[in-house]
Amino acid sequence: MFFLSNLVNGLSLGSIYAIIALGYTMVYGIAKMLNFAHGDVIMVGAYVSFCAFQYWGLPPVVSILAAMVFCTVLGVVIEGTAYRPLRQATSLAVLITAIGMSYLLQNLALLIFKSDPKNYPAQIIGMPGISLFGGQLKISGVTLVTILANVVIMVLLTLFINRTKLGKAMRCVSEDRGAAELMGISVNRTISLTFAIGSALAAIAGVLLCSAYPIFDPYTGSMPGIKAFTAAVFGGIGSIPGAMVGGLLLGIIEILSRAYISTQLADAIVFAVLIVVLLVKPTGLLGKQIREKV
Amino acid sequence: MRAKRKKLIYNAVTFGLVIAAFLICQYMISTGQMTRSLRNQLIPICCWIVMAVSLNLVVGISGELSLGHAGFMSVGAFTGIVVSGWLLNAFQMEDVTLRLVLAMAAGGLLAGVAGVLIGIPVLRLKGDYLAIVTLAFGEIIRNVMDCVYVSVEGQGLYFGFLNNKLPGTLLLNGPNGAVGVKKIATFTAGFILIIIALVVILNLINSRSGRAIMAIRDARIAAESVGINITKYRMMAFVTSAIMAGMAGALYGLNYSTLVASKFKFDQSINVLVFVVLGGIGNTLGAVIAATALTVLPEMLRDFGQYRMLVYAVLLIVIMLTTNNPTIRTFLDRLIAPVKRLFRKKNAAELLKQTGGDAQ
Amino acid sequence: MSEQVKKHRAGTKMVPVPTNAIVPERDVDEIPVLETRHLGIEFGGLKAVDDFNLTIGKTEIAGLIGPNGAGKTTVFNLLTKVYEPTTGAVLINGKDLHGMSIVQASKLGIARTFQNIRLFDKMTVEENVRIGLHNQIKYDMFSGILRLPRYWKQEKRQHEKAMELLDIFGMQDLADEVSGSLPYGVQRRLEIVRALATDPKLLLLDEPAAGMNPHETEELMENIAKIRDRFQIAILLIEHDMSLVMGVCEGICVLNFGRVIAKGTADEIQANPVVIEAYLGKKKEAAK
Amino acid sequence: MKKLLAMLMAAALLLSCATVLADEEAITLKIAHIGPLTGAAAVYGNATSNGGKIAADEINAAGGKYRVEYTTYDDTHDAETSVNAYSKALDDGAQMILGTTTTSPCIAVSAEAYEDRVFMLTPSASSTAVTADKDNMYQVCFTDPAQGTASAEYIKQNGLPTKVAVIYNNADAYSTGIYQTFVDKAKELGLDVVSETTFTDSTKDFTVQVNDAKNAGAELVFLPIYYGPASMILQTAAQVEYKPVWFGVDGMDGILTIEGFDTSLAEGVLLLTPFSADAQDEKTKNFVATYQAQYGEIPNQFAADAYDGVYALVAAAEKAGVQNGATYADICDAMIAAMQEITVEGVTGTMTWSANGEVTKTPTAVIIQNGAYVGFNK
Repeated sequence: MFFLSNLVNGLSLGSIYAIIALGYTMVYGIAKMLNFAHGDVIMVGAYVSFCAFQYWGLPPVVSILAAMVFCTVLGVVIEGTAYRPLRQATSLAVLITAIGMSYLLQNLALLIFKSDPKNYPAQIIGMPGISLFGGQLKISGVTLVTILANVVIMVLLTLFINRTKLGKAMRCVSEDRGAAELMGISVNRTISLTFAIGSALAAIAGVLLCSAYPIFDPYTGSMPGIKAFTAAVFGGIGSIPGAMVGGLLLGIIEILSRAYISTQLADAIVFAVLIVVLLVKPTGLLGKQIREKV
Repeated sequence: MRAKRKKLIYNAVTFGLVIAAFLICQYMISTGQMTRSLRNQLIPICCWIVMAVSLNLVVGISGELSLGHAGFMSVGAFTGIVVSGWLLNAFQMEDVTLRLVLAMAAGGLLAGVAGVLIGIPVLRLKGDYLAIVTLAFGEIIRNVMDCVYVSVEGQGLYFGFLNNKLPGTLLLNGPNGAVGVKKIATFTAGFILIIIALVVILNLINSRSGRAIMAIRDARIAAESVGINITKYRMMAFVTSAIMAGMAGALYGLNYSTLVASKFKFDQSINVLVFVVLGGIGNTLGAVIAATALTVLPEMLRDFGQYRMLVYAVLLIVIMLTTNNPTIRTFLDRLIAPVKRLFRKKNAAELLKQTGGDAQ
Repeated sequence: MSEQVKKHRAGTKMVPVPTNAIVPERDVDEIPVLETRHLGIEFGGLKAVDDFNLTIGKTEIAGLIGPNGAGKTTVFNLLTKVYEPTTGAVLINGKDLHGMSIVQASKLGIARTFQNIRLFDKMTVEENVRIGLHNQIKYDMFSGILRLPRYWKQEKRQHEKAMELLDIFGMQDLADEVSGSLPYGVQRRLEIVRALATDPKLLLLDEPAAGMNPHETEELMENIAKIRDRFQIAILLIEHDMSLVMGVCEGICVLNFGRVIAKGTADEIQANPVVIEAYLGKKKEAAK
Repeated sequence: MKKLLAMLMAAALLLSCATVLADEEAITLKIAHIGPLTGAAAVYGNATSNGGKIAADEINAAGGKYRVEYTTYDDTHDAETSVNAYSKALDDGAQMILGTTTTSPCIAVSAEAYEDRVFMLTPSASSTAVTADKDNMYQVCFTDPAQGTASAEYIKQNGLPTKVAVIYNNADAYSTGIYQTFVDKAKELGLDVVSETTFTDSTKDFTVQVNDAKNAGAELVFLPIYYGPASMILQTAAQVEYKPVWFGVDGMDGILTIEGFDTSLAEGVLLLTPFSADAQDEKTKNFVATYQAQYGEIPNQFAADAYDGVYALVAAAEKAGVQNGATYADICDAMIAAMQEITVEGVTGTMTWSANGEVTKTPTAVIIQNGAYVGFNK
């Protein structure tokens, strides 16, 4: 039962990682850049929904929507102002700009919301938990919502990418930007769309993350961001199912190694597993093996 | 001979600037003109310069993105601290210079060993996958260092993992890091380390091994097809870089009376990467200047008070945009062009050829 | 067609050797520089190259032709160990390349150029050649960093050797240019020089005349013959420019859909109905 | 609101007195505060910065013999930056340092200050390594070992449950410092430590730690950690319906002021702290009111320690007879001597200092009842 409860916790944490990782992986797949500010968009999402609920008294669903709208706009604005001018530049230049953006978001949040941690209201996701095996295994409402949300997002996103025109455009740009442009697909608009979706997902991730682990401050997003990035690579960066699998596995490994091996070394173990996986499968679990053309 | 002369001038300018800066600093210190604030930053600046120069070897010269460079610095720093503490406690070695040299050598050595151990798996990967694995290694090193305890008693060194019940004086105290470190780092040592790093990098670039490393960067398959052992030369760059980072780390660690592993988080690796990218990837002199400027910058921004780090972030973004956006860059080049032309006038024919070449 | 090349073609007589292959008469006594036996590779069930047998004499200039997608470059990749063959063997000077790396193959004396040029673009022409000399004129990393006497001595040797090689194509003046900024044709020639610097026994040229004007092609033909004569090595080239292939190659092998459809001298190939049907007929008209 | 108005009036009155006294040539003390205003530890640095500022304002308004010129320097909780901040402070003419807020930077800075002969008083860096071998370094807060020992003794002496679990942050010097002495002392006193689990700064999920304590049957959980993670542990425990006695240290103070935190979860939490914002004495009430008026938050123990720190510095300066224009090196030795003689009545209790830099004050045990601290009597 102890194992099962840890497994559920791992699934929950993993689902959050997976949702964040989706944002990373989509942006990487399409814009070919590592958007290190993604983790901080999560933090912004948490703060916006917190303010909407706590200060402006909006209902939970509206608060979450407000966070999603705000983050979507934020994502598009960040992309347009900071990343778009660097479309032709080296990927390292974009990486550094993304890091600058991450610092910027953190420090803006620090100035606006101050440094004290805040407690995320449990009422935003006010689902009652369930109790299994005669009360031996308790699953909280947040955990259920998180796992469910992950599945729904996954399905919707897959449908969107495969079935809609916009989704196909995204795949085109991801495959070959130049060719897509020649086919009349607006690369800029497609990349903006990707950032919009990724940031909206980050807002959801922010709500879920802070509902599950309620204390948050301006630096809350950065570590889950890194872990989710790891998860994206773990699953094969650029692959949507990969992000899902990577996120879930990472969450489970983290919780289980904390429970059974060592609480001190859990982070080291997570990263060590990543390394082993990459050595066996150099492009991640579900990543495409690309043969270099000679 | 043009390219060769250019290189020679570049190297001369690099060394000249570093030596001139050192002499000016020494002069200012001796006359008391230097503020304490700047004086206390000199050694860390030296360390960060060496970090930037050494990371440049991996990122710029070898063309691999490494996000775990601070990990090697951490290995070097803690090794340096332990060796220095051990020499002092166990052998009463009072000679500060000798202790510093030995500590730095040991720091470099162990960081090099770590470089080999990490390089073996890491260098099998490419591109962003290599980047994430170096990041992972950096985090693992930090996490593990939080669990290491080292003490000295008599002539013996005692090591503990997640176990602080060690005899004698603790040199490393797990998450509390190293405490009671005797500060022995000197600016001169930092300067010499920079010179060593520059000699190694600049001489390496203009040698058979360096050319092999760059060949792999530019065209991997072609390099292999002329018989260059890819693994050997990638490893050479990676380990050389790790050794220098370790030496810089030892110097850094011995400049403060305390050091914690969390200093060498992922952020710090990124910070060094920022130096490299801002200095122009592959440009050693650029890395030196960028490391200096960006280390001093947050201190210069103190007048902004609580907006300090915000301003820093904005500056970072603006600098990246201005130096990398083609439109802005062309605009800036156009601004600078008349000035350049003044210097170039004597060789008008060459200029013509140059513009012709660019138009292709 | 220039005089020199015509002369060189006229002097060739192709004769059979015991393995049922033909090599120039002058190479019959020697171990063939290259021998492939039933060479084949599959990519995900598709046989890109199948049962490829070829023998090249010690100083032969051979051509590998075929329509686009026939598997010519794949053959080169198999010969240089970029790909590990699924079936068959490659022998260089009688030595089996099985299990060897690209580097080991290179050390055995096989060098190549690339269809899409792969120079070290940020480096100068001379440096490119020096990199080709990597395994010819050696010194270790420490001599390099510490600038020991050995460094100066070997650097000087490298410089002299590089200049000597560049001279073949009259490229000495370009030694200090950055290779990436050179015109296309010059880059192709530089790739050949770089390959030659590795002191190969067999030189593989992948479409050396692509992007060259007729005058440059003419020059190239002369140079290919010159290289063979001077270094006494074998050359295998892939080329779509039939004037070059027919002009300079002694033996020609035609590939279609990964299989050899014809082998022989230029005249034989030109007369071969299978080749004409599959390839040459169309190609000739297109060329005109 | 009335209270605020009254205070403002009082302040205005004092200010007018001050202008009169100013003619007698007040002596200005330049105090530099160093702490993390940005970065992950910003919450502590901002608290100490604000607390100190209030004390400085009060002293200036009161118009005694001394005025305080109080400047804050950001160190981002990093030793290198902290030494830089320290250097800048001395360049700016600081005479003494209030800081640094966090332990590791404080050790680095105090080593510099020891060489330069600068008097330092840290509000909150609680490791013994901070003061070790340095005569110029004093603390306002308890040392970690003192807290660990005191906690174990308190548990033993007051008949609290003896089956104890400890959850601590093993990447944090403060937390491990208290943990180590607590566990040693607990063994010595015969307390049964049945579960020891750790987390790091990046830990989000505490179910493993809480479950471990629960499954080991611990009846008391000792939390030598800050209130942020502590509140997460409490929420996790509520989810798994685990209700032990929670026992915290001074870092726990602040748990009631987290915005959005359901304080009912903290019901019954015991903590050993020298300061509680709900104390009813006049000093604390004033301090808390001013702090709330200026910063919109209830001060925590960090702010209180810094507040007392400024008063202690001024008292020591007075005792040492610091004059205008004195440099840091001139006054250091006199300050050291004075520090051991003064007694400061502050919001964190009545404090005296010993030569090794440690403070002596009595921690009081408080229990959280109905969302407020109440003195705990066994």
